[in-house]
Amino acid sequence: MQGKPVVPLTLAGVAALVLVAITLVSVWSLAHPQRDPVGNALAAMGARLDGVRSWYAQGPVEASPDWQAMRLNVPGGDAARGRLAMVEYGCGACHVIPGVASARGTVGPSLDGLARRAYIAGVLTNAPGDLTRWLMNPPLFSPETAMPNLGVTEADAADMAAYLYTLGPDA
Amino acid sequence: MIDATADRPRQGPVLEELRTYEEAWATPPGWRRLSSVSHRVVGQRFIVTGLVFFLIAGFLALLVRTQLIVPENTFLDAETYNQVFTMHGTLMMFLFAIPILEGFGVYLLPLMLGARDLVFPRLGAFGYWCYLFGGLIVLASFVFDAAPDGGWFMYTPLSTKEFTPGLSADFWLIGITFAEIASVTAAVELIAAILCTRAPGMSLTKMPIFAWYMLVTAFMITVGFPPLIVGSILLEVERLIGLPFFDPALGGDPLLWQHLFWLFGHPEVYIIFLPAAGMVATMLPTFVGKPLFGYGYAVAAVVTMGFISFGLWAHHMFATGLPTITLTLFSAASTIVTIPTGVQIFCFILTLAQKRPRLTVPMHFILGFLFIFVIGGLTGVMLAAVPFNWQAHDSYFVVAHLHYVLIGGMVFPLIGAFYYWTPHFTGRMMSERLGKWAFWLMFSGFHITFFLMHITGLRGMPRRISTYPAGIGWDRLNLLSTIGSYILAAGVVVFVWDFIAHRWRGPLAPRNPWKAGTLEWLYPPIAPGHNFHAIPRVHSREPLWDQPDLLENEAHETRGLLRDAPHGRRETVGCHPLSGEPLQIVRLPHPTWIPLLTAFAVAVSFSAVLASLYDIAAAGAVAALFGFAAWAWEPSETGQTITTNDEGTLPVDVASRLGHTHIAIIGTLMIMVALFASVLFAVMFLWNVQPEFTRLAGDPDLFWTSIAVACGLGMSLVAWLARSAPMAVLDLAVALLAGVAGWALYQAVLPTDPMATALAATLWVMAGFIGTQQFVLLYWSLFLALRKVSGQVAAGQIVPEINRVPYALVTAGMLIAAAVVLAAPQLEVLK
Amino acid sequence: MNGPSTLDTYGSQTSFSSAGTGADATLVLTTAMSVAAAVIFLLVMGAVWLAWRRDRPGSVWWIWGGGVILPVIALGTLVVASTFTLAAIGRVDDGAPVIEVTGHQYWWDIVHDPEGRALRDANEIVLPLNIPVTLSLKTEDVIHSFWVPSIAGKMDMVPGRINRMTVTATEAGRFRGQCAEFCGLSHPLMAFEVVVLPQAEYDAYLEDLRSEARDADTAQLARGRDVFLNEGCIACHAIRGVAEGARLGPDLSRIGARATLGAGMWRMNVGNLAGWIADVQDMKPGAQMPSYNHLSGPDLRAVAHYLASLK
Amino acid sequence: MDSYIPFCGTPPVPTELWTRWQFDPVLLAGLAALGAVLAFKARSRTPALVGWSLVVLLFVSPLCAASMALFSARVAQHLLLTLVAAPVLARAMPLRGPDVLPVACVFTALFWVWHVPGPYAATLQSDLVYWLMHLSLLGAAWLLWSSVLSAVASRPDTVVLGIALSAAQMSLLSALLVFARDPWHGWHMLSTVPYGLSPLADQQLAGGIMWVAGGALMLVAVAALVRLVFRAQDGPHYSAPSA
Repeated sequence: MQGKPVVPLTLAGVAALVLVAITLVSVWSLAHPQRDPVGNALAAMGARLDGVRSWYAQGPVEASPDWQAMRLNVPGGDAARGRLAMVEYGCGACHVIPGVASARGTVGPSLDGLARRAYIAGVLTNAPGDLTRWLMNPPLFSPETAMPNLGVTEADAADMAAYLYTLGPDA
Repeated sequence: MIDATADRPRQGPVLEELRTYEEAWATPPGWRRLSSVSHRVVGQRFIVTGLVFFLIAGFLALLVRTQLIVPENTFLDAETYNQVFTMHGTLMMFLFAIPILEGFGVYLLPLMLGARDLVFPRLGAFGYWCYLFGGLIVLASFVFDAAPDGGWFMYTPLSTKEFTPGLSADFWLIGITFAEIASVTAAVELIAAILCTRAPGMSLTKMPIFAWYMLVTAFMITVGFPPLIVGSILLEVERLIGLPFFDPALGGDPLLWQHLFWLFGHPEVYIIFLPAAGMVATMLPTFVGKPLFGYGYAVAAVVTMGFISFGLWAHHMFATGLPTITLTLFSAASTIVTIPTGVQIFCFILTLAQKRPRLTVPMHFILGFLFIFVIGGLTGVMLAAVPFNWQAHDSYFVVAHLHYVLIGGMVFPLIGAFYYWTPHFTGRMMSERLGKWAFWLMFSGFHITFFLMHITGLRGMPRRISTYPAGIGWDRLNLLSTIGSYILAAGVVVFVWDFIAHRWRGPLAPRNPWKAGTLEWLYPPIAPGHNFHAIPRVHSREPLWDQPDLLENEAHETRGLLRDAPHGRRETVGCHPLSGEPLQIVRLPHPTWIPLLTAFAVAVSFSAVLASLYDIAAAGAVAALFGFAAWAWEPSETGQTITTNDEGTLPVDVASRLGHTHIAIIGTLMIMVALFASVLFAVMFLWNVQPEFTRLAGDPDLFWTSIAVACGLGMSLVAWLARSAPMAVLDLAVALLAGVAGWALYQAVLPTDPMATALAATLWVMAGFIGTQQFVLLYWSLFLALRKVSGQVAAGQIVPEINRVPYALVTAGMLIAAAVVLAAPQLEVLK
Repeated sequence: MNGPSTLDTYGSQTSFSSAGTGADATLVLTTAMSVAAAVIFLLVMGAVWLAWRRDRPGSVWWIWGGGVILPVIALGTLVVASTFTLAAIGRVDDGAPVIEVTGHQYWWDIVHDPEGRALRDANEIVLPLNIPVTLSLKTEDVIHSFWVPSIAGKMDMVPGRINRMTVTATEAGRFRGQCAEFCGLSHPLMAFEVVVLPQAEYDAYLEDLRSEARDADTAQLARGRDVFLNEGCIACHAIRGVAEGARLGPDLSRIGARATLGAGMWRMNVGNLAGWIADVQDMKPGAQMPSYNHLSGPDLRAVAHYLASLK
Repeated sequence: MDSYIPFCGTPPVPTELWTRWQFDPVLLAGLAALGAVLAFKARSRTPALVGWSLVVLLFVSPLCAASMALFSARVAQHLLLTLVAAPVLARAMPLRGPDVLPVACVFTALFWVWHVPGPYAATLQSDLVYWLMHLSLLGAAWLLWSSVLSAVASRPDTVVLGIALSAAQMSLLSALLVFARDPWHGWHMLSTVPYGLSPLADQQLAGGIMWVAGGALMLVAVAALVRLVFRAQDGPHYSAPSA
């Protein structure tokens, strides 16, 4: 403490930096998510990183095609849209769905690892077409089920099926 | 007057020869250190325990922030989350902020004022154990899976048995009330110490500024805590036996709790802020090298702040539907507090202006304090505007505001104070480098966490929610706040690491390492365990600056009063409360286990209430009463005189209005009056707000009421007579009259049914409170009589008698006030 | 009026975009005070900066100026501005139509025209556009606080008291509100929606509240209605024309028309309804309604479809 | 008693308020006597003049009439009388009396008695009681501030306690006035309406004034007393010895 007095400029400078940073962060936090260049850039960067990660997770390219993955491919289904549709139709009220924060229901089975299951609700084979049909009208296939007909459109059902098949295909 | 050589047990000439100064003041080694009552030991206990609670509460805060990092998080369930934020607030407010600041006061004040110890060391030790046991009771709720979950202000009716079954609220109410005993006892002790044991020549206007801040704080505690204690007791009684204080169906009012709580809660904020501001006012002049600018202005500001803080509680209740016409007036009143705050801030700024300061770590924290606290003050002024308050109240804006005020106003100065005074505790310096890291991490983390919360709140996020929907505008703000909280926590970790590691890594501290002007730096900071071989005379507020010889001589060769320990006893100089001139020699106790045992008995009693084991609770209370008696049984030495080296002859433990015991009684009576006023407020509030319940529960008996008043007056009269004619029979008469008065009061309220209406229930509480007062007088008088009969005291030793008079008078005054209240509903003239 | 719920809408619960006279005037005050606070902050920090650079004592007049005179001027201005705002928004209009809102753990009971024919609804308050309405705020259990940031500031609901405030919505649309006073375990799940409608649509809404609930016109819906009647739901819930009088739980006469379920927390659809009925204690811990997990699958589906059909 | 007209007359309506000056000969004589005593006995002229003028204003001006209509006006009058006029007069001509604390207790008792319904109604039914109220309040306040000023240097502890007591009781009373659900004073049931206030609102205003303005005046007094002590005994200042 006997040293020469530090120039207060350092102090004021750092304080000013903190102020500026807080102001920028505050302004950014106010931006509407759909009109937010920084957020969009971050999201895009995240998506690219996701791509790299999944590419890395696939491991070395094998000679033979991944039949399992191909079997679970839902034509026309978009997993990202499917995830949002899950929230929209209220699936989470009854099921735990990994990746959907609000889906914590315990009425029905957890949908974790759905891709590995042999049957859907014990009545349909676990294949893309059956899953999509099941989602559109469960009571048709299982009259005693508690799962109601949610009025899911075919497109939405395909999206949701695509998302559900991302849950635990390899584990 | 008795000659000093008169035969008295336990201080014969044999002891005088045997003990040197060091022996008389030695702290017992090993586990027997627990019996120490020295202010240094007790102060350090307070500080370290407070720091532990701070870390626990800080950890809980991180859990809160982690839960909120993303929307709809499942890290904690709602129940755990509610427990975590409740305990965070509770621990921070009740078990960290006030105790640790009182700990600094307990440790530093005698050193700054030129005393060898506080005047009531055993009371300080007792207070610490109450605090520790109370804190443990609160913490134990986690073990029993019954952590309180009603928020730190425990609003009724959510906290009543109907909506919070189980023990969680009881843990809170009982633990916190117990811990508050520590706060009020420490307050009385500090008042007496500041007013009665200062170095010769230290008039009130020459006190170190920290003493002024602590004095005002202590007075505020004596008046500010009682409303909460009363509120807690009412709520606990409602929970235990169902008296309907807060039930509107029976004439109660949930808002009564809010009034009592904020009557405490608002001053509480200033009770936390003022000691920390006092630390700033002490450290700042050291680094500037000039005295505090505008000392008188600062004192005036602090005293006014103490007064103002009690008139502002309504602004916590703007949204409860207060009458519109008064909202503006309350709003104006709330802003007034800015003026004394502004005066203090400008005193600090002008102190800075006198000379280029040294930019040490404590100085960083002082600047951080100015920066943060000014923002917190300004948002506080915004909150005083009623329309804005309606938007911001109970939203994250308020969370931001209160953390700006409390962290900026208290935590930053406190950590600066740790860097400043740690050399005094340990003899080693903390690291300048780590200190700056800690500061910048805390400073930037703090702003990221809490500045954004202003926006979060105005964007509609209420406080105390464990989950929020995604996508409506709070996601990013919460994410950033959580990141900021981790940075803030990293800063705290650096500080704690430094605080621990400096014990072996820190360089040895030189004498007066910061070149301060206040007396606590007189000794080289290798803690000797005792203060002042002799108590020097001071001539200014900065004795070490104006009397360079104090630092040039070896500390143990300081010239002054009471050189060494001439009687082998612990003694210090008692002064005139105003002028600071020596008035008496105060005999201080040696290490003893009684405070610990008594506090333990009280703890058993409180815990047994919690467990509904009322016979054990009663046994604990009786054991505590024996503890207090054993504590006070020691022979009185009043009336002896001692010839000192340069101040002539001084009496021991004077019996006068200027003596320390009398000042302490005045402090205690302030607490009692504040408790009574809180009960009275409850009675009159309910009577006024729910008038239709006035006559539903039966009328008090006016005959017995007048008997009670007559006995109360008689009791005061006899107590007054007993002061000059100390005879055991008079004490017995006081005891008898006190007992009869209490019993008559019971008869007076008996016709009313406390279960029927809240008003009747509060009348019973009022009678119960006065009954307790009467019991204290009865117990006290029997104790005195017993001592006289057993020959423990001689004529002329009238200290307890002279102190009993104001106690009896105030009790009689309460009886009269109670009688008016009991009679009022029956006097047609009043309604 | 069955638009997307406020859960889908960014900024549906913010005081920064005002859709009511109270929030509007307050936002002006907030902005002005924030700017003033920023200026004062910079002035004080400037004083600290100057003090740091200075090397000789200043005058005591700085204390008077900075500590007394400046605050008195600033506070005087503030109190005047705040009082004018308060006078503009704080008055209770006794002549305005009354909507009674009662807080419960953890939902909102809503009665339009409580003095007249008492039209009940729950968890969704419909307000007429540009017409002052007086809200009469009560609670049945603990203290709650009524807060719709975009419309007006908050007001507590205190047992034993009735607090009133007059609001005027100035923009049609949907806004989210939430309980702002901690009220227990599911306090964070106690939200609601405010729907502001032009006069004509508002009148239609009130007409809707006067008429009986939609009839069960298919076999499944009729089965759902029977389950509702037989399973004891009617002990707490009322459906106009089907089972009236119960008031312990929300009125369900037009539950399917609301955009959200569970007091503003979930989107209204059959899926959420079924999950809610089967396990309400999981979705909203501490709610007064028990989980109906003993219903057979088809019964559960039927009652969920029946409730969703009530529009 | 029905035909009795209180000292300040019947409650005025706002338009006639400014014409309602009070020139009762007994009142004027009393004020003149007070002025004469002050002229001969006062220590200093200026405070005596200020205090006396304020007292005159409080009783002669339409405030007296206004207090017939509005309880808040009555409270304002009492605050000005006890917290402004009294300390100024005490400065000019200190009365000699007992200690601060007993006087504060007496002041507290009087302050409560004269604001609760029964005695308050009595002041409106008898000139004697009316003057008893004002004289006892002024006298007690004058005595209180006299003993505060004389004891502030020698016994600041009792001064602090006395002021704390006076301030606390005032807050307590005002809180009751503000939070009451029904108006206390039957007299004002009809008289406040011409001023656009309900009786309850008038009472809340009275409580608010007592709470805030009363508190603010107390604060100014506290700050002034502290400054008074410090101006008398500000100590010498020392700087750190330069190394």
